Amino acid sequence: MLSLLLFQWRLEQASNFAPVVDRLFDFILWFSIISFLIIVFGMVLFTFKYWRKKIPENRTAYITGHTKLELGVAFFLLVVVMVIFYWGWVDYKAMKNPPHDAFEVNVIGRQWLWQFQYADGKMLTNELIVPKDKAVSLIMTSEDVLHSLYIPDFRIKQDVLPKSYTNLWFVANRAGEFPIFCAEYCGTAHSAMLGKVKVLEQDDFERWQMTGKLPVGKRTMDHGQGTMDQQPDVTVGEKISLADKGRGLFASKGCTACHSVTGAAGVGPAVNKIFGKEVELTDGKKTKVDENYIRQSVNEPQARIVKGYQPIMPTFKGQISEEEMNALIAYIKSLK
Amino acid sequence: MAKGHKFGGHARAYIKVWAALLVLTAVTVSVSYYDFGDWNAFVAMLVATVKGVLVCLFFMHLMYDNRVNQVVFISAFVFLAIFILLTGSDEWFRREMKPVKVTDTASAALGAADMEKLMKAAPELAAKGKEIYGVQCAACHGADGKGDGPAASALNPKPRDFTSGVWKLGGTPSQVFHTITHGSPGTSMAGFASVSVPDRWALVAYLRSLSPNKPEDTPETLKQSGVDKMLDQGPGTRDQGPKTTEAIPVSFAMKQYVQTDVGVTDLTVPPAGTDSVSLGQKIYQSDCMSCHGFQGKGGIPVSVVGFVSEKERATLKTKDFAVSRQTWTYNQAAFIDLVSNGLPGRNMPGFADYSAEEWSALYRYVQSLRAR
Amino acid sequence: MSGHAEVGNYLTHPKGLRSWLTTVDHKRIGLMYMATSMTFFFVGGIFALLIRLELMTPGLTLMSADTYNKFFTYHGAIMIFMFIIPIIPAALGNFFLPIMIGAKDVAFPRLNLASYYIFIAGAALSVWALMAHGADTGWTFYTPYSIRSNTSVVLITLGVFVMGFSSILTGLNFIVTVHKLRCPGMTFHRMPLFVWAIYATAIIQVLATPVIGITTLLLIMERLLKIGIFDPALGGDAVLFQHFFWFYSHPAVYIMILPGMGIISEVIPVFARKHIFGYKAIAYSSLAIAGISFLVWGHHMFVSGQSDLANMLFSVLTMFVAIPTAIKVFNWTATLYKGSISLKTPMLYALSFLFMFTIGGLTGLFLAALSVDVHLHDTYFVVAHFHYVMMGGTVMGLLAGLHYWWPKMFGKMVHEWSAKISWGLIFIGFNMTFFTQFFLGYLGMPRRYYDYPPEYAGLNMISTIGSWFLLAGFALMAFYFIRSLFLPGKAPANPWGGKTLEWQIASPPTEHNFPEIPTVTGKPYDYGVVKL
Amino acid sequence: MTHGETVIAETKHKVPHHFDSAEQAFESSKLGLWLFLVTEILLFGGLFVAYVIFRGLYPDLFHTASQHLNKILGSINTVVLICSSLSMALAVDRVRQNDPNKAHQYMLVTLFFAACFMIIKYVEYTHKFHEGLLPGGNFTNAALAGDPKAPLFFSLYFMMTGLHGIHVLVGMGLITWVLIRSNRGEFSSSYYTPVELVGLYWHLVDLIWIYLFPLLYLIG
Repeated sequence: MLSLLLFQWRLEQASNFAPVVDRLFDFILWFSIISFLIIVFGMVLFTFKYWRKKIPENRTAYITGHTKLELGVAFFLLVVVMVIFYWGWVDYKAMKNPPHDAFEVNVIGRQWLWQFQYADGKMLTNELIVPKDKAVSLIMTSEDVLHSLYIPDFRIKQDVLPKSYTNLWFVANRAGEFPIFCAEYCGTAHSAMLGKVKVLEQDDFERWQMTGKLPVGKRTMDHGQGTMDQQPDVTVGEKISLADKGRGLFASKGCTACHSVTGAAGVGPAVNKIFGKEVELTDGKKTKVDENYIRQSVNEPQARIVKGYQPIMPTFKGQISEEEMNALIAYIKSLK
Repeated sequence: MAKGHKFGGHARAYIKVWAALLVLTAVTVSVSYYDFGDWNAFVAMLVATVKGVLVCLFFMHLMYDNRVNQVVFISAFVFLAIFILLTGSDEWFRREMKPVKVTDTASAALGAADMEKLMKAAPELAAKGKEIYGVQCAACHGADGKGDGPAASALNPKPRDFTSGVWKLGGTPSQVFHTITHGSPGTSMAGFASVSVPDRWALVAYLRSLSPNKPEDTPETLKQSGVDKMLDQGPGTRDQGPKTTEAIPVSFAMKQYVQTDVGVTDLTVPPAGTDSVSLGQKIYQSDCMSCHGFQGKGGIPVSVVGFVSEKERATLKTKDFAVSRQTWTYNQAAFIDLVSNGLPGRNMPGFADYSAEEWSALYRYVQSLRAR
Repeated sequence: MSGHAEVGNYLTHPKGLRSWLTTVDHKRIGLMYMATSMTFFFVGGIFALLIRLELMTPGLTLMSADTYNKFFTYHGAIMIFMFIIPIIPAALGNFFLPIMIGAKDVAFPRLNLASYYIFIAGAALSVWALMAHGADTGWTFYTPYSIRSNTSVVLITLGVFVMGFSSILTGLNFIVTVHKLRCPGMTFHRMPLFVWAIYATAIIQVLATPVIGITTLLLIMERLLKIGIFDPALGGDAVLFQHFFWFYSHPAVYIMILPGMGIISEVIPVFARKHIFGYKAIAYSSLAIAGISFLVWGHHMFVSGQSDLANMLFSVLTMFVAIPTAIKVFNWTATLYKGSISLKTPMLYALSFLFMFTIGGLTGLFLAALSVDVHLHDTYFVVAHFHYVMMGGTVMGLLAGLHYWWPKMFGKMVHEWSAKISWGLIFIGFNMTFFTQFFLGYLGMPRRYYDYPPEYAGLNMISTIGSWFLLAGFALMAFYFIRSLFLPGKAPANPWGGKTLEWQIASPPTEHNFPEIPTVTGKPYDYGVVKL
Repeated sequence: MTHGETVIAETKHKVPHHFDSAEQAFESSKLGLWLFLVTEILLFGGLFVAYVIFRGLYPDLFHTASQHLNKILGSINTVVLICSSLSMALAVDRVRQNDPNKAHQYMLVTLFFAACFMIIKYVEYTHKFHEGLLPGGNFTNAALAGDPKAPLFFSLYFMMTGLHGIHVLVGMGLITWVLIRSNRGEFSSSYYTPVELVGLYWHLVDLIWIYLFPLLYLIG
């Protein structure tokens, strides 16, 4: 409504909290605009009306203050800020108490990727699949340093602390794909720690839960201004090539956070122009980069570490299915 | 000096203050030897503050100083108090979250190839088995497997003596595996499905190492104990233990069912057990009574492996529920947490596989025991 | 003005570099602080420009992620610990506080020089850290990352620890000077408002800075001896570090803004030729802000896992700090009423302070309301908020003060038109750079992001272009300030017609400020004709 | 009154030019030191806050861990510091009464007590190092190994008593400096500011120990 005039872009209101937060945001916005105009209009008016050229120096009024006016202004402001506080506090409490029947998901933040663990043992990387119009409660912890799960379209954010659990809950009221950011500085690839929330209809969600297949054909409605990253959504059509599918997986599974595809130095070794070559390991032995080296490095990363890199790669055992593994290998092979 | 200091020549006052300080120190040290609960901290702080005030007023002449110095010094403590109280308002009032209980993914990914490898009793498997045995089984079967565990005295029939070579339900690896998984009906041997599949195979290897009589598996013993199904299923098959049904949403199952068999009208869910206290009693007697005694009075010596120091090992007995003051006595979630995880150090095995309704029945029964 | 001609002013007498390096004259120490701090301002500014260049386009534009992380840490650390905290209290405060209350020098002159050299030592340590492995933890050094990071965090925290002492000693010096060295007749209610502001800042400096001392000490011990108080892996609590850090750092934010407000309360009455509107209200709201600033630090940690009780308490208390600030802004605007306003450069900066600080203050309301802060915390909305308050507030106040007191400090007038042009460049550049960041923040772009999704590209481009205007404005200002020192001609003792004590002595003043100790009778801003 | 310096009777000390009178200089120095004491309290305050928070969170851990501290040595140390505080107060008193010889003796007694305090602390520390009760990461004590939070208590213990120990050492340095200047006859009843200030600092060090001792050693 009114605030739309001000912003030509409007962040999508994709959760139950979004309209609530936006209402308070607009209230403070209008209060700020009005008080800003009063101060600036007053200043500009006085400056022109009492310009040195119009009013000589010695003809100014002797006013030292007006306590009643000041107290009035102070009291009015006190009332307004108390209203803002109470309104914010009430909405905040709603954000902090998840309903008991919420669909619970474990979230593990780790240096530079998000892992979502479902009750039935499924583990997704950088991808949170949730049902529409159902309360979802995220129980979050971190493996190493502070992170913060931030979904702008849902207006929710919560820091993720090592060795303790914090909670976020929401009801996604719109199907589609929404970006997840890390909002607490966590090191080199803090800005690459991106994820996606995929909100599915109730039946699609249950089918995914049982079969692990995402809805085919129906183009998941993408978030406001175009999809997060430009590659094709890997789970949509089956017809794209294995290497392309691998490229989508390489990004969505969070590999890009540490392994660069352009040869630039990263936390992990670069993966371009490497297939079939000999690499030296930390214990000095040499090994050829072939299918089972890649497969082993994905499932048991600590087994053969390339010289000069730390053994900090998390295991993806149980998260990468056979066909996804072949897609990744095809992609790495294609990186000549 | 200009103002002719009032407090010049106060040697005698200093000695008196000094004496007072010594007395107060003696008081506070002696008080600390007695346990008044929270009062101890309060008394210690009160005495320390009195001593501090004495030092400030007399030794540091704050008494005769001008107003500004006094305000300055006191403001330091005011801001320190603000710091403590507001930080405390956060640290001491945080809510505790518990993560979702996820079914054991490790076994889910176990392939048939691994099952083959586990069945052949390897030496290091037996060593791992011994360690698990100490935690899960020593309570009844005794530290050396002779069936003379501390809890054995209260059991009838007596727990199996592995060194005797007698296997009631068969001694082949698959049969022992089946007995561990589903327990021995008619006796107090509960099923240990919550132990992961590799751990159970390690136990099998260790138990057979104790027993002189080691029969080998035959195809029909495999089939009879259901282990054969585990062999031929492909990689990533689910854990062979009891199937976790609640993962399938009821609404989905209903829709599938209606779509395939049109014409079914309604599906009534059978009522859970009769009144809950007797259900609680049944669970208590089957799983807990052997160590915690009939009335929950405890006092049964529990032989312990590992963590506890020498002198504690002999005297460790199960506690009397009525006396215990721990958090589980007033918080059911803590009770469920404690019982499902068990106390490895104190040789209490974990019992995880109860439905929510059985948990509350057991909890109410244990509370009724405490009330007697 | 019977200036002691033969004695010469403090700049020329006594002669020689040694006399400058071992001076105990508060005016010279003020100048040395200003020179050091302003150079750090330009160094920090360069890092800011590099950051903005990197963010011009998504993806790798100029530097790698590690270098970017180091640059925004340097920008933050240098600007805060080496520029914005010391510049007004230590540079302008040192110079003018004693003169404004009629004292010959600060209470402990040698301690004043010692605090300058401690500041230099701390700054040297931090620069050494930047030369060594640098630091990529952000200026907040949040654990456990600051414990895990393999950059030289110990060195830079040691630098901050040492600079903290310089800040404490300056604050201590000023409190004793204000209490004990006021000239006869200068009662507390006849002191200029700049002195009130510096006095309130000194109270915060003395009470808050020791806590950053113990925090940095514990962080160093955390890295060296692994004491584990703040390290969750060893049983400590990372949020406790945030409590320790912000208990100092929020009052530190008021150490930065209060002196700026003090200068504005000096400049507006003089150029509007009107008595300040509500002297007592402004004076006591400075003290009120100093007091409340110790109660509100938790609003930096609304989403860091703090308990709901603490969030509620901190949100209420943060709202209270808005009241005295709003009173001040209201009173400054009211001072202009029925005045005779001359738009010289100091006044231009004072009015732009009013303009930008109001935006900064009001956007603070968004961040104090709990539910809205959940969305806006750690996004570019916060970056825009604190730049509007710090750069739109303190730096505008500093520039107003510099232009206002330059004739008194150096006896040279600044070229008026080039000053106005540079004001225009800075005003446009600042708003262009930071007003767009409010939108970025609302749309959800997080802070400290080396790379961002493509839909934020347009706004970041505008912001970077704005930063070039700022570069032009400040370059021009540096040029005309330095050039003014070498121009012939001598500034009059009271070019702006000020009524406070520093305008009653020669400019530049003699080494002992006053030929004889003045006795004050009237109020500091007695402008205006009663009958009007 | 031109801004010359008034020379204080019987001492070589000149009142600095920017002060009007010796009295104003003395009062300024005292206010300056009180402010410094405020910063000291807030410096230690940070550690007290950490202590109170962790004790609130893990009360029983603090109880079991504090059994490993030696209450006797702690009590002796408290008595030693109180006596040193007394002797320092008497020293200041003597200087104010123009009786430098007795003042020197009292200062030496204070130094002696301070040295005793440091020696007892050294004994306590070596005993702790021997038992493996080291702070944080390098905690190797067997008895408390079970509890992951145990090193926290000893991290706090070593930080608090260590920082306090450093302040005692600095205090001993200051007292020696004042002793030397007093030997050279620089102080008299009309100018004794440094002695007064060092006295105040020393009493603060004692005040901090008065709070440290019960919090660390006497946990009920």
